[in-house]
Amino acid sequence: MDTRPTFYQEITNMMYATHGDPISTCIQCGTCSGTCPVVEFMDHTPRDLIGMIRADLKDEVLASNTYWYCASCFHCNVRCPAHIDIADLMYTLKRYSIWKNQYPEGLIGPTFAETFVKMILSGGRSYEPVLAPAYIFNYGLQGFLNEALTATGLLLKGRIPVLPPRIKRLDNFRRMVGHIIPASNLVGEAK
Amino acid sequence: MKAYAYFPGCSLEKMALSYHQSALECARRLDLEFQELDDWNCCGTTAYFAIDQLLSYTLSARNLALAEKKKLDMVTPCAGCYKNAYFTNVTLKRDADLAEHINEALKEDDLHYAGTNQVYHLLEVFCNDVGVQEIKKRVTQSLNSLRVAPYYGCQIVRPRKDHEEVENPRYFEDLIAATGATPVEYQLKMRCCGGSLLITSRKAAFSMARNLLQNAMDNGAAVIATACPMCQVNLECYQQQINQEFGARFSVPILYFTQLLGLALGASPKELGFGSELVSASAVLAQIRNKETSTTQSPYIRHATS
Amino acid sequence: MSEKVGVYICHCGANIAGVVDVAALSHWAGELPDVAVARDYKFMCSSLGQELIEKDIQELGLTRVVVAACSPHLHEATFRNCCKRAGLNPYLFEMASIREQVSWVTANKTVALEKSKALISGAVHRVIHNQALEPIIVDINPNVLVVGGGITGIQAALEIADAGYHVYLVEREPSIGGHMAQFDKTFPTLDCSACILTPKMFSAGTHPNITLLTWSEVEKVDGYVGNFTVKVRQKARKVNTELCTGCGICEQKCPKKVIDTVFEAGMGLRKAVYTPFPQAVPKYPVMDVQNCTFFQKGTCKACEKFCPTGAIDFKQEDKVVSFDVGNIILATGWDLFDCRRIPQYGYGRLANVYNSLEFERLSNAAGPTGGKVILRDGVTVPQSVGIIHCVGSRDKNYNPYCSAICCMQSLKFAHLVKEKTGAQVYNFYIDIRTPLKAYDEFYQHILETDETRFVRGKVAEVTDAARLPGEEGKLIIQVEDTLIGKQRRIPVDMVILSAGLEPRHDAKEVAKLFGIGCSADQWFIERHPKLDPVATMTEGVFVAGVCQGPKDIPLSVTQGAAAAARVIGLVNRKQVSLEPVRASVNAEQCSGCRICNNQCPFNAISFLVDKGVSEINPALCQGCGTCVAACPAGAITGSHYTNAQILSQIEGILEVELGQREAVPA
Amino acid sequence: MSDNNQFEPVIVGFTCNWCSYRAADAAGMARIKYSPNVRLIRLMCSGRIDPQFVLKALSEGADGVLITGCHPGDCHYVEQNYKTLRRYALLKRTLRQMGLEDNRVRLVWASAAEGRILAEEIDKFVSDVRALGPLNWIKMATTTYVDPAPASA
Repeated sequence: MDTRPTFYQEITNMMYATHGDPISTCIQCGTCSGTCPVVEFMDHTPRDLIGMIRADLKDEVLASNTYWYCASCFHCNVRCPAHIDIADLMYTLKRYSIWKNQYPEGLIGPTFAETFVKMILSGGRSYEPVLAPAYIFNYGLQGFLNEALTATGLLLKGRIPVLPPRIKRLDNFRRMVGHIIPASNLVGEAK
Repeated sequence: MKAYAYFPGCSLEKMALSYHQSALECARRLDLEFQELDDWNCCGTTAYFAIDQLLSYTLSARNLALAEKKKLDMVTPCAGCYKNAYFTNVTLKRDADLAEHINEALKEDDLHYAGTNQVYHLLEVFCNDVGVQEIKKRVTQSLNSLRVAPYYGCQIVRPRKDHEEVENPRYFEDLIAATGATPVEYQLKMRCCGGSLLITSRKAAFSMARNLLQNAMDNGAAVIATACPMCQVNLECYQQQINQEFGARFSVPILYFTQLLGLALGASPKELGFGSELVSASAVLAQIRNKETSTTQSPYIRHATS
Repeated sequence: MSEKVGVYICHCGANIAGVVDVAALSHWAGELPDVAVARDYKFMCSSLGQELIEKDIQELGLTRVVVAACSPHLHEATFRNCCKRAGLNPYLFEMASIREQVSWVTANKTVALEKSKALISGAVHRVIHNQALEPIIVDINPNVLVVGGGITGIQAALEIADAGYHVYLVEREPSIGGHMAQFDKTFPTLDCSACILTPKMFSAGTHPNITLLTWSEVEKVDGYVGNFTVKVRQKARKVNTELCTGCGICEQKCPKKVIDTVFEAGMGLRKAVYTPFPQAVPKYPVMDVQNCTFFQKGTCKACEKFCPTGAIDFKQEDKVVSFDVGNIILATGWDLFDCRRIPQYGYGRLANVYNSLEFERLSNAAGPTGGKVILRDGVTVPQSVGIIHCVGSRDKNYNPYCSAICCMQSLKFAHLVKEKTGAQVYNFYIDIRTPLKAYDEFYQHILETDETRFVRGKVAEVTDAARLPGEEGKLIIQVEDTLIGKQRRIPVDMVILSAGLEPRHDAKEVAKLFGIGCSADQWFIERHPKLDPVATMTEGVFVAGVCQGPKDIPLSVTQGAAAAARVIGLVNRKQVSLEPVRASVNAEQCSGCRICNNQCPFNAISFLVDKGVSEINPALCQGCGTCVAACPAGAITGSHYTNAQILSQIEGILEVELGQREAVPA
Repeated sequence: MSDNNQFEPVIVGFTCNWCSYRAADAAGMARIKYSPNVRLIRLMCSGRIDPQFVLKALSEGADGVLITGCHPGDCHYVEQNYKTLRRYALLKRTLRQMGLEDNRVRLVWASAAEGRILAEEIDKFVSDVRALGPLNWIKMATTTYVDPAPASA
C-alpha cells in the first residue's frame, strides 16, 4: 500500500504555525474570494484553490498563479467564517512550489522572493535598487522607462540609497541564519 | 518620559526617511524617548514567508531580543515590520519548542528571546499610550478643516482577531480630528493598496491603488495620511504611472501621519522631512497656513474687537 | 452476611462490544468475591435483557445488581425499575458507564478492558454497601408557571388551561404575542400571521384558568418539583387595569411620539402611553416613564385629562406578587442578531440595508408603511433587492450554529418583494436548507415562478463605493459566485439581512434563576437532545421553543404543547417521588458545633437549642452532601452517597489497577 | 500499559452529577478520545468531596486525584462549588504538610456542554502526573466501613 502523504496532507502538514483552523473546515462559502482585492487577476479564486487542494489536484494547483498574486492583506483571514488562516495557506503554497521548483512560466514572484532573501542574507537589511530594476524588464520597455522615471524622481529627492546597507555584526548574523538553514544554497550563494 | 525600543525598519533608512524624521520629531514633542535598536536587521517582509517560515521568525526574533536587552517594549513605524514582529512574538510565546530552536540560533549573536516585551505600531503608541485627549491638548497649530483621509492599510489591524474593531476601527480618525483636521470617511480605508505586489504583479498593484485613490478623492480627501512606508511609495511614487495606465489625473499628496501630526504639534516642515515628495504637498502646507490665519481671525473675534 | 451480586455487561450492539472484550470481562467479573453470577448480553436495556436480570434475582436470590452499560443518566431508572419488579429494592443497584467512559473514548482495546474492569470493580465494591431506600413522596401543586408569552408560551398555557389546571403566564412586554405578532406572513403556506395568532392570544387573555401577568418579570424561584414559590415583579403600568376599558383615548391624546424599537423594530413610532399594536392582549396600555412628558418635565397629563374612566394613575408603583406552582415551563424565546457587529454589511450606516425584523414590519399590512415595500426615503419602490442568508450564523466570528429559520424566511422575503414590487430579487446563500414538510416545495415554487436569481456565495461586503458603470447611487453586493468561481459586484437598491436567532441577552441569568443549564451558545439545555427534549435536568422545570435552540413556528408550537403534556402528566399523578438522596444528622454523634449550619444554601439545617444538636429538614434538603463532608464528627450521613459506599468504590477501582501494575512493572 | 514501558499513572476522578459527569457523557457522545488513566466516581456535588476520599485514593495506589464540578456560579446547588474551592486550597496545604506534591490533586470546572474541555483537561493532568512519576504512598490499613442506618425520611 502506498503510504506517502497525499498533496492535501503535505500542504496541511506544512501549515505548521498557522493561527487558524485546518482547511478541512472550509465550507466553500467564498467569503475569501468575495473579499479578495486581487481576485480578478487570479486564475482560480482562493476558495476554488482550497477545493482543488482537497481534491489532491497537485499539478493544477502548482500551475495556478493564485497564491503569487496574494498581497498578504489578511482581509480574507479576518472574515473567514471557518477561521482558516488563508494568507498562511498562500505562503505555504509559495514555499511548496519553490521547494518543488515548480511554478508557472513568466511569474516574477518566485524569483523575486529568492533574490530578496539572498539580498537580506548578504547584508542583513534590504536595499531597494537591487530589487526593482532587476525585474522591471519583465514589464517591457515602456514599463522600464516608467520605472526609471520613478527611480530618477526618488533619486533626485534623495530617497534611494547609493550603497547597500549592512548590519555591523554580519558574521554573527550569517552564523545565526546558518543554524536555521545549515546547508542552504541560498546562504552559500549569499556568501 | 516613557521610553520605547525603536525599530525603524529598512525603508525608513532612505526611501521613507521623512517618516523616520517626523516620527522622532513627534515622539520628542510628545515627551517619548525612542531608543533605536542597536544593529537591527531586516524583518523579512512578506516575501520572506514564501521561502522559509522558520527563518522569518528568526529574523524578527533577533530584533525582539535586541529590544528585550533594553528591557523596553518595541515600537515600529512600518506596518510590515510591525506585523512580522507582533506575530513572531505571539507565536513564540505560544510555542516554547519553536522559541527554544530559535534561541539556539540567536546564541551566535549572544542574544536570547524570552518573550518579555510587547510590540506596538507607532499609531498605537500615539493613540493609546499618549492618548488622543493628551495630543489634543498639545496641538499648537490646528490643521483646521484640512480634509485628511486616514489610510489604515492592512497589517496594522489585520490579521488580528483579538482586535476590537477589525473592519471599522476609529482611532486613526480620532487622531486626525485631534489635530484639528477633518477625517474623511471613505469605504476603502481598510482595503489593501497592493504595495506588496508592486514588483511581482504590477498591474494588480496599480489597479488596487487606483481604486483606493479614486475612493478617497470621491469622498473629498485633500491628502491621504499613511502609517506604512510601502503604502506611501505605492500610492505616491506610482501615481503618475497609475494616471498613464488608467487615463486618470490623480495628484493627491500622500503624507505620513507623523508629518501632519508634527505640523499640528508645531514642528516646521523641514523638521518633518517635507520636500522629498514626488507629489507636491505645497498646496497642503499653504492651505494649513491659510486656514490658520482664518481661524485666528474668526468672524466672531473680528466682530468683537472692532 | 455475604451478599450475592449479579453483574450484567451490555454489548450495546457494537457500541461497547466493538471495543471491549465483553466475554472476557464477564468471565473476569464472575470470579470476583461476592459475585454470584456475571453475564453479558447484546442489549441489556431490551425487555429480554431486563428479564434476564429479573429471572436471576428471583431464581438465584441475588441481593445486589450491577449493570455495566451506558451512562446512568440514560438507563439507571430502567434498571432500577427492573430490580423493583423482581422484588429487589431499586437502590441496591449500581451502574458502571463503560460506554460513555470507556468504549466511546478509548481507542486501545487492552486498555479499554482494564478500565472497564476498574469501573465494574468499583461498582461491585460500592453496591455491597448500598442500603435499601424508599423514594420520598411529595404532593404536586397543580398550578403551573409559564414564562414567556410568545406563540410557544401561549400554546403551552392554553393546553394546560384546557386540561383544567391553572396557569400563570408571565410576559416581559406589555402584550403577549411575541415575535410572531410582528410578522406579516408565515412560511411555507404564507398565511397571515395575525390571522392565526390573534385568536390564540384572545383565548389566552380570556381563559378562566389563565392569570395573565404582562409587563412583568420573574424575580425569584424557591422550592423543588411540585412545590415552587415564585415572586413576580409587575412593573407599574401607571394605568389602573380595574378601571381601564382599553378605549385608546389616552394613546390618541398623548402628544409625545417615540420611535418604537421593540414591536416596530425601530421602523415606526408609538406614543409615550401605548399598546404596542391594536390586537394587544391585554388591551391595557402601559406608560413609558422615560419618555412621558409629565414624568420628564412635570406638566402635560393629557392622558389623565381625557381618560373617561379615570384609569390613569401616575402614582402607581411596581408590585411584587408571590404564588405557588408545581411546575414551570420556560418559553423565553430569542433576540435578533445585531447586524452592526458585521460592519462590512453596512447595517446602521447604509440607509437601505435592513435586518429581517425591519423587513417584516415593512412588509406588514399593519406596519409603518401599510405594507408597502419602499426605500428609507419613504417613496421609492426598489427595482432590485438583495437578500443575504446566514447573517451572523454559521460563522465562527459570530455564532457557529445554523439559525434554522433563515433559509425559509429569505425565500418568503424573496416572494413578498417580488409580489409587492416586481423588483429583481437576488438571494445569496451558502446552502439552502429546507428540510421540513412542504418547505422544499416552497423553494421549488420560488424557483419556478418568481424569477429570483440565486447566487451561491457568502456575501463579502455591501458598499456604496461605486467603481464600475451602473454602480453609482446603488448598494453594491460584492460576492464570489462560487458556482462559476468568479467575484461579482451586483448593484441593488435594497439589501435585506437575514439575521440569525440568538439566545436572549439575559439567558444566563434566567437559567440560573430557574436552576437549569445553558449550552456554550447559551441556549437552555434539555435533559436529552433526542429523547427528552423539553425536560431539563431540574425536575419540574421544562423548556420549549427557541430558548432551547433555533426553530420555526411549527416546531415551537409542538414543543409548547409537548411541555404542556409533560406537565399535565405530572400534575395528574398528584404526587411525585423524589430520589431519597438526603442528609440526616445522627443526634448521638452530633457535638453541636454548628459548622454545618451555614453550609446549606436551602436553609435545611437548623440548630435545636434545647437539645444542643443540629437537625436537617428532609423536605428542604436537596442532597448535595456538602454538609456531610463538612461535619468534623462524622455525624451527618448522606443517604446513597455514604462514606462507606464511596470509600469502597475507591478501593474497588484501585484494586484492578494495582493487580495490573504488579503484573507489568513500569 | 503502553508499548514503550512509559509510566502510566492511575488517577481517580470525582465528578458532580450535574455538570462534570455530564461533560464526561458529552465527551463520550462526541467520541472524543482521551487518556484512559482516569476512573470517575459520581457524587451529587463536588461539595460532597471529603478530604479523606482524596487521601484514601492516594493511599490505595492512585498517583493523582482529579476533582471536577460545575463552573463557579453555575452550581446546581447554588454555591456549593465555592466551598469545594475553599476546601481544595486547604487540601493542597495538607498534602504539602504530609510531604506530598500538591499538584497530584487538581480541580477542574466543566459544564455539561464542555465534553471537549474535560477531555483536554484530563489529558493535561495525566501528562502532568506522568511527569511527576509514581506516588507509591504507604498503603493505609484496609478497614471495614459501617454506616449508621439512614434516618427514615
